[in-house]
Amino acid sequence: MHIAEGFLPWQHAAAWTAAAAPFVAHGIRTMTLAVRADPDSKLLLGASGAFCFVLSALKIPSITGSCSHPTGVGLGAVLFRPPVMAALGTVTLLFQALLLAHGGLTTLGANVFSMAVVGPWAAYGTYRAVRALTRSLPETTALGLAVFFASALASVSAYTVTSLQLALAHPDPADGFLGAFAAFAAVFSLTQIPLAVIEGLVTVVVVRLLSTV
Amino acid sequence: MTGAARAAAPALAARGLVFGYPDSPPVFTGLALEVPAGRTLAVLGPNGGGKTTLLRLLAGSLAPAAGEVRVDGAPVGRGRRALAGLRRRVQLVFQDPDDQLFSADVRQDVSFGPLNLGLDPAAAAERVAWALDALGITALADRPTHLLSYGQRKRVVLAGALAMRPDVLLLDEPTAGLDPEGVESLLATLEGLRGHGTTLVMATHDVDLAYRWADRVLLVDRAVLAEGPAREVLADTAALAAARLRPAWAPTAARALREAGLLPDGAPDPATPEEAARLLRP
Amino acid sequence: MTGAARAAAPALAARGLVFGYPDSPPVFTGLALEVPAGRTLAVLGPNGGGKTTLLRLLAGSLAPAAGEVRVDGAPVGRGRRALAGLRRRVQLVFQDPDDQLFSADVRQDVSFGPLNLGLDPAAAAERVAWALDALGITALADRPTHLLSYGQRKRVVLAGALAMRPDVLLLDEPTAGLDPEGVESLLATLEGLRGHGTTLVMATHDVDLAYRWADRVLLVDRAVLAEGPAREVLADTAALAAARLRPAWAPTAARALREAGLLPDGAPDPATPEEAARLLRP
Amino acid sequence: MLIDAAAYRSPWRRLHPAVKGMLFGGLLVCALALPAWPGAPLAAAVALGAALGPARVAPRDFARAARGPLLFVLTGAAALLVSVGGPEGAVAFAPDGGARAAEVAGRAAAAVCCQIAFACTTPLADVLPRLSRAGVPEPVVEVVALVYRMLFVALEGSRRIRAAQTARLGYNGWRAGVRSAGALGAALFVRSYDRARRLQRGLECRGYTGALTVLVAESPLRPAALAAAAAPPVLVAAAVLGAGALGAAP
Repeated sequence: MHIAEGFLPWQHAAAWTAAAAPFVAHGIRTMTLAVRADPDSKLLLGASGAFCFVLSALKIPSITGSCSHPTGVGLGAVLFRPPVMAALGTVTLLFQALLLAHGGLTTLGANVFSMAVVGPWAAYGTYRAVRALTRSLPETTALGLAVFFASALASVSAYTVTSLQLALAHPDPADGFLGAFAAFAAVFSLTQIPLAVIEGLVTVVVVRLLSTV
Repeated sequence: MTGAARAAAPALAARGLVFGYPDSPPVFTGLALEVPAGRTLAVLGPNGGGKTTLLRLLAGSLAPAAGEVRVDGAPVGRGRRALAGLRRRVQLVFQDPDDQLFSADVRQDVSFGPLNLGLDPAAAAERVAWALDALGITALADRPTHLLSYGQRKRVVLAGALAMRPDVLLLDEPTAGLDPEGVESLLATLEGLRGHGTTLVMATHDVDLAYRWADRVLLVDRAVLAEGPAREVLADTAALAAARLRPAWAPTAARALREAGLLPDGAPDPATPEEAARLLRP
Repeated sequence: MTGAARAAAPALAARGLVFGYPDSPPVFTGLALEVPAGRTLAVLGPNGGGKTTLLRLLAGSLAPAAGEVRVDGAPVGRGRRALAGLRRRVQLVFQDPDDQLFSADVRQDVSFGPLNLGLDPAAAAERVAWALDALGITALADRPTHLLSYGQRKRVVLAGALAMRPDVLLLDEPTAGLDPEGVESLLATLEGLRGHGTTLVMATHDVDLAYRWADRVLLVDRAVLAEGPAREVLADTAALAAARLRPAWAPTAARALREAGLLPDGAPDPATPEEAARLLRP
Repeated sequence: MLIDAAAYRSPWRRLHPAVKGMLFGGLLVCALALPAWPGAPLAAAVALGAALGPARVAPRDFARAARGPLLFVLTGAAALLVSVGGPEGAVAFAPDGGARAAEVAGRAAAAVCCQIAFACTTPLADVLPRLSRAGVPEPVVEVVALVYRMLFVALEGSRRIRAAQTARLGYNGWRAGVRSAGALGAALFVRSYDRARRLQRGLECRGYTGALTVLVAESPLRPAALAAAAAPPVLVAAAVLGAGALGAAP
């Protein structure tokens, strides 16, 4: 879920850009160092970025029968690690804004924060935690559970952050931030929670297939 | 549908097909065609002339802006159920095998369609075994798909389509990238399918191949330029030129030999260079 | 190197090439070949016979386990500088254009090679303009790569190689996926290059194309099966069969016509079906 | 890729990206920073007029590009209409919610128009090589440019795989859909890596040793053009602020 251009007051847009900046700068530094150390990794990073973009443009089935798009954040974080995802996710979001008008340019910082910073870290943390908790289970089950929760929670946490950003920007005049957050969360959770579950299932299929190759 | 009605109606037909991609001139503005059941049709034309588009329209993979596709005489709707029904009957094999292999091993990949048909695992396994056998690749069943050669991948993809037991098989440039040996073995497989009554449609720009293989030929360049028995249409140099194709060796040789009195009137045309050369020997 | 020495040594030669991919049987165990300067060579063979591997060895894109490649008589080393020197002289165009196009627009992409040669921007721009003109795609210069058709992308890749002004151009299946019109226009372009003295090598499995285009032919199936003038090698049915290829129409027709006394002994073989048919007319 | 295709077709493609950035970026600032009424509709009208007029973006393309973000704007603004857990009950219409929703929606819709007008006239191929001049590290610029080229190849591949899966009833039902989408994701990942390896091989033959240097067509940035592009936003700002001052005067 991308915040459209102009939906955040400029002060908020600037603040979220500042909040995302250190993570993106760190990601870009990681990427630059990797490319300097091995120039050939450029092509792999390019392919990975293209993969992230196309992944987020995939249509996945949804309960209502219509189709929706996954965030791809969970899979990306598991495959590429959060710091690289901060950079690749920013590139993906920039291209989505300029090629598809999904998300805006002034709101890029806010979208990066939810989908390229919080989402990947949530996915990565969940993945590590579930792996630690399921050490006694058979490998395929443990991996499946970890990947499912990582990608579903990444999707849920990204939308929660988005709701939070919207609530902070447009607090309810009667009961302030909390009321607005409840309103935004209610509107978007109806569509996002089932989607997160489906994205989790699809990601499990992807990782299962990749681990057999 | 009863057997009698089925024999009467063409296996596949289209009427008044209109189609265009966004941001480009229309590809077809009222295309019509008919493929009789159990026959082979070659769709010939230049790149960008709409061969692939036509196959995708016939397979329901693209929706025409106007016009309709009929299978066994019954129009195909655009609803989910109608399309699912169409896909049980008509299967399209794309040019690049890598676009159609997405499972880890050959058996899994071929079983994809049958399982989606709702078959139980035993029935699906039977279909897979049959399709692998029909293509002579039973030995590949447990091989990972990414370790196969190009020719092998083409056969696995064909097996995947066959496992759906379609009445009509549409093949987009099936010989592209195959070496002569691969082409021969593909043609032998298609001959076997035809023996089982499958209607076959092939898009190609190889005029000699079409001449050798097809009962009927459709020349397409953003419209149907000619349609008829292969030997007639492919001997028509003007029609070929209109479709930006070059005359093939086989029909040219046959006509020249006939004019020179070396090929009796009723005799079949020579299909290979050796056959033609034999006719020249005193 | 002086002009005289250059004329004497073959433009490209290989001796005792040994090569294998990991985890599979060796592809070549001592392959040798020579391409005279300014001539055209067709490398023919079945899929998996090593055509692409051979071109990549010649272009320095693969390192042989043993043996050496010589350009104008001088052996090519494996160091960075040696390879850079080789790439000024020998350019390889891959079959799939998407393997070599990386830039957003055509002009940018074609300028990549000249800039790698160390040319300054003005000289590079001149090379780009010349290469685009040689391929008749000046009008595409500002078009984005991703909006080009397959045939257009093939030309852009060729322009990218030409802009390096190579002495030797290696082409892997350059006609694959092109329609007859595209093939004709490619052959016309190659004819122009040949007129400028470029040595051309093409891998293909189209025997008729090789017959029409090449001065010399190399039949390869994990070893050199035959090598010599195109008209001789391609008329040798046994050698073709050994390379798992089928006799082509043109040489078969020529031989049959000659045997029937319809083609004078010194006369050139007919290259197209129309030319052969004309000879049959009384 | 509707927006991308429109950008290459627009006669404004030849203008320096900074000129278009000045015009539409300036209008975007107007939409966000000026009083929403009449700032937002005025900025939107000027952006739309420029895009559909001299830049000749097809109105149908513009509308299709704007559909998605405008849907988000409307849904998001709808949430401002209600108040949750207030004294009026669990869910109730917020007092003056209509005015707030209209203001937010108006600003955002105008901003979306400015963004799409820029995107529909400025191909990314013209912007990306200039990023290094804007201070982005060279390796990152090269990776971003590669992403741009490779995403079209990957997108085309994903379309074809999906069509092949659909032909074999891969999206017939929910379970099959999840399985097929997963298989598609995995196939795309494998292909992306394969693509990178093959491109590396192909570029090495063209003399690649680590730098993806290309010639970028020079289009000089004329100060006059930049000044002309700055005029509409300045005029919009002056008109809105001037009208505000007049309205405030007794």
